[in-house]
Amino acid sequence: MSSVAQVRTALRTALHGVTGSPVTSLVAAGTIGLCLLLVGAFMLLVSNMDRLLDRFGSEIRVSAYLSEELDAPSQQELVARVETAPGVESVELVTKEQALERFRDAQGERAALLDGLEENPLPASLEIALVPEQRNQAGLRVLGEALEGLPGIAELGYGHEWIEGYQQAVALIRGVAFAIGGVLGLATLLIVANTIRLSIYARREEIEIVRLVGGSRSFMAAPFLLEGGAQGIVGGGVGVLLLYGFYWILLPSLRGGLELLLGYAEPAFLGLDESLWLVTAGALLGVLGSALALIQDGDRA
Amino acid sequence: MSSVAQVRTALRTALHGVTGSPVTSLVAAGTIGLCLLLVGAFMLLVSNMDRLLDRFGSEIRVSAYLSEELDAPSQQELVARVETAPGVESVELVTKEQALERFRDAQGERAALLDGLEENPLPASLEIALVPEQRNQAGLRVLGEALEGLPGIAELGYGHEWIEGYQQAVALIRGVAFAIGGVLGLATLLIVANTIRLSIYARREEIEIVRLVGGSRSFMAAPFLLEGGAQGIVGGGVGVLLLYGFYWILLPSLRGGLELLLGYAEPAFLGLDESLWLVTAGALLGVLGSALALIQDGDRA
Amino acid sequence: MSRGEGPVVSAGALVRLFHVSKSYLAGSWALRDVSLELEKGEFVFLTGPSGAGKSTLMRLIFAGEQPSEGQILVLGRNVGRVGPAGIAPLRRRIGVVFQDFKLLPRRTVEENVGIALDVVGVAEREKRARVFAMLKRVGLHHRRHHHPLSLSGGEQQRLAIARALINDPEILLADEPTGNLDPDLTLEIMDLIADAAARGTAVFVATHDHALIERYGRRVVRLEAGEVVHDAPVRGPLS
Amino acid sequence: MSRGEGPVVSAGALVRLFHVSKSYLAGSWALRDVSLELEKGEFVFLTGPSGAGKSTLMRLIFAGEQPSEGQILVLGRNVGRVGPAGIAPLRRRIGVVFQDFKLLPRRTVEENVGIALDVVGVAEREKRARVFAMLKRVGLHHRRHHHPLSLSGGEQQRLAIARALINDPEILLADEPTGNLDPDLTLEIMDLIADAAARGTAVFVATHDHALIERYGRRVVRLEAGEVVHDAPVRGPLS
Ligand SMILES: Nc1ncnc2c1ncn2[C@@H]1O[C@H](COP(=O)(O)OP(=O)(O)OP(=O)(O)O)[C@@H](O)[C@H]1O
Ligand SMILES: Nc1ncnc2c1ncn2[C@@H]1O[C@H](COP(=O)(O)OP(=O)(O)OP(=O)(O)O)[C@@H](O)[C@H]1O
Ligand SMILES: [Mg+2]
Ligand SMILES: [Mg+2]
Repeated sequence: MSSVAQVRTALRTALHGVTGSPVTSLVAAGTIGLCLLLVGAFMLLVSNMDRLLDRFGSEIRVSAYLSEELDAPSQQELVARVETAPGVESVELVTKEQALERFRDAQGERAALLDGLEENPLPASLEIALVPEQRNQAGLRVLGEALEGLPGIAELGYGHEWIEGYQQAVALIRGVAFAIGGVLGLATLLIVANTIRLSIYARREEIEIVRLVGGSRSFMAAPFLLEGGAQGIVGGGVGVLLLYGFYWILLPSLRGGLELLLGYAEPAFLGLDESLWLVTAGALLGVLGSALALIQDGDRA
Repeated sequence: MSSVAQVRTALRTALHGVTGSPVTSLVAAGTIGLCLLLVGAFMLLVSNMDRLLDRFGSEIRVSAYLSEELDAPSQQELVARVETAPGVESVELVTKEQALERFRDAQGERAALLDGLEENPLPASLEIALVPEQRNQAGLRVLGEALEGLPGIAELGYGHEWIEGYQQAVALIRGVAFAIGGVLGLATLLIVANTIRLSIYARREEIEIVRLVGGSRSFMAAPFLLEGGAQGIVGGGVGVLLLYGFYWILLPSLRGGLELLLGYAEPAFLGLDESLWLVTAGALLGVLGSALALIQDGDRA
Repeated sequence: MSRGEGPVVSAGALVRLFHVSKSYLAGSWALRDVSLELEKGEFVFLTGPSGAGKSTLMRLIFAGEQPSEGQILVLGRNVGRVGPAGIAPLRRRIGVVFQDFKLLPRRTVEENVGIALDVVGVAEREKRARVFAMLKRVGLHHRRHHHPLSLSGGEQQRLAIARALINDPEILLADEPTGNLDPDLTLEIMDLIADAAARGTAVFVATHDHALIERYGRRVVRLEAGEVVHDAPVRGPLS
Repeated sequence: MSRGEGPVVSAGALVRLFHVSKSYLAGSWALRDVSLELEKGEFVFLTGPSGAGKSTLMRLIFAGEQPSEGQILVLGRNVGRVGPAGIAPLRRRIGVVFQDFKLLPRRTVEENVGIALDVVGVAEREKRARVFAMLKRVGLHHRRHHHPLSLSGGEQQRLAIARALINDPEILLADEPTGNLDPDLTLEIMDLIADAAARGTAVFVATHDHALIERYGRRVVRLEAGEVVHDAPVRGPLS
């Protein structure tokens, strides 16, 4: 039997499976779709949380306090040199006056306290932002070593606690996401396998008959695998579309809340690649689920 | 037919359904279990987040700055009066010295700035904590009105921004939880209904035969409803147990992360009532799913 | 084949078809203008070539299908009008041996027979005794704990007959009930059916077995392409 | 009933059972020490009371069951040793009419017959022509786009026969193939089967219909309680 003919027969049989028992096929595709909707919603949440963390992380800065004697041109020169240091994203010069102004602003209603000062005790500083990959203890150490030898830098302010908290927050959130994602993924796999198993179980008689008239194992299995794959693709597509629907419905209120809370609101939907990934996952789930079901139940048929 | 006999027959038939097609029954129960595991994991997350928010909320305080002329006994008297004001949970007196000390601590490495001060410009104050229900704008207003007329209070510091941010965070988190919970609940309902529908579909021949020998609609349906309920209870129980298992496996790392990040780590599992609620939800899902499937497919049998 | 143009009610008629037609597919008739009566205790053979409409006629009587035209009265009810809720009580008074048996594959032999008593609510103890007695009569009592799929074709057929008879139905519809039985068993089973008729059950047996028809010599209704081409009364007053 | 104690290979024997026993349930035998041969072009009736083991014998030949004892050679292969992968190729050379038809309920009449050609990979166009010709021979060509459940009992049986014959099998096992057919159709179908035998197919027909056996006058194997009690050759050299 030519393989082209084999594929054609399998395709035709798979089509019959779908049209012959639409309930079963739709139910299986629907279940895959719902599961992938959940997985997708979770991915969406995690990816947006990640972007949020990234934004928070961009506020991690190292302060390099400058010696009092450094004049303005030397300060500018220093900025240029620090900008080329490893892991540095941007450098901002904060003069003595700007430093006092900021401090005053931060005190709010207690700013009057500072009126008693005779002179400005705050030093000028460089606010150094790190590239995202370096926003951790190791990155700080590397930067510290690079700045060590530079003349005109009196002291480095690392904001250790802040960066430690940030790192831990990232680790915790990623950990929880990983755990929940694992449970969700496993549950999805099992639910889909179960559903397809039931749908194959509903057609066990058919399988038995095909075997009785001399259909080989692959002849019997191929249409189910194809059908599973098709259900998975349809389910995945439906899941992505549903997710998109929910996203657009919920977006306005979400955006409002985020803006008020964080002064920042650019929630983003999954990218094209992630959406395709979901559909592919659906297809794989469908094929795998069918294969599992056939292996488990086929032995008895 | 006596109703006792009817129930006995239905029970026996339901048992046959389970023992006669264990694959179908186990698969349905397993799917319900997995779905409720997801719902339960979500409930767990939300309830712990709620407790966390509550703890943050307990740090919402109103500062009542006292006039300079108030002496210590009058201050104590004022504390006693404020403690009886509506919505007040606790009152703490902060003297001028304590206030300066706290301010100095908060400045960290810049504390030296304050050495230039001749006298302590900070007033004594009462730090007033609100009961949880009153930790919002309305509660603040009520408290403000109550403190208005009291002699010795110079000014109230509400910390508006903080409480507004808190309120918005609570609203946002609850909103997102509500949205995700809604999607998850709907998906669960549909998945379970689908699964049971498939399992009933696999036995449509049986249903048809029972109808042909004169079984009434209720005679035919009762065992399926019972079976659905039983599957739901088993599934719900399995879901809660799995959730508990995952919880205990993940607890240590979760606790460590929370402690480092928030200085606070008392994650709690669902209470007995919530666990029972999940099992009951499973039973309801099972019965409802069966009923739905019977209504949809029964018309054709 | 009627006594006048309108439906005349004869006291003992348990089944009355009045100008009944049935079409499954537009343009072709499975049954065409069939009128007949079946009285209490009457034993009628239904014969005719494959596809003549014998099973269709039976399906109409137990309301497994609705007629396209005409009226059907069964046990005094118009089956076209009883509605879904009325069908079950009607079926409990009719025993049916289906051509393809329609056994419950996941229940035991005993339970397959018992289900016909379950639906009317017979108590457990009485049910067990009656089921055992009936299984003994068809020679399956030693297989009562097995499943239908482990029975031979003839054994399955006898099981189907046992289920149809267990409830002393007022009407018995047996569709090719001996097609899988050897001649000796055929006679035993037919005697069982004849017994039921003697106790007052109206019996309708579809069969291709001419030897059987000759041996019993009852009324024979012959269908061809959906039409009654022959209705020879041996007992009973019908045309 | 053998020619000596050991299995003697006769050139044309397509099926050889050698002291075969089958027990489904401990303590009872569905078949007991059965030895027989079926040669190319031979036409054998298998008869015996309900539950005698006729269907079991057929199931053993197409490897639907494994024997409890003894050896079975089919088309030169020992069916006990071909393993799961070897069964399918063997079955493609055997046509089987199952007692309960085993039709695919969700495929059309045409597709139900075509599946036997699909499994061997016949091209679409040739398949269509062959299926149509075969359906015409059993009188079902006008129903080819319908589903089996909308066929009458006899029509379903003819469909099962068409599927068994479409592939010009080397062995044909027909289990009660005319139980639902009227006498005229029975003869037509039996002629079809006899034709196959004339073209070289070894045919095994289980039946209760003595008239049929007498009319065709071929070799008859009679089973009772799992044992061969009679094996009368009319043609062919056995016993
Ligand atoms: N559900 C259906 N849909 C379409 N056609 C049907 C359906 N059921 C029966 N028919 C057709 O109606 C005609 C009569 O069928 P019926 O089953 O009544 O015949 P029968 O006399 O019982 O035949 P047999 O002796 O072969 O069982 C047949 O041509 C059959 O194909
Ligand atoms: N799967 C099985 N499990 C247990 N017992 C079985 C099984 N299949 C058949 N039997 C028993 O084996 C015996 C022979 O069955 P078989 O089907 O071969 O009989 P048969 O000669 O074909 O009868 P019939 O004419 O009634 O079809 C019967 O008693 C039957 O109940
Ligand atoms: Mg019929
Ligand atoms: Mg048999």
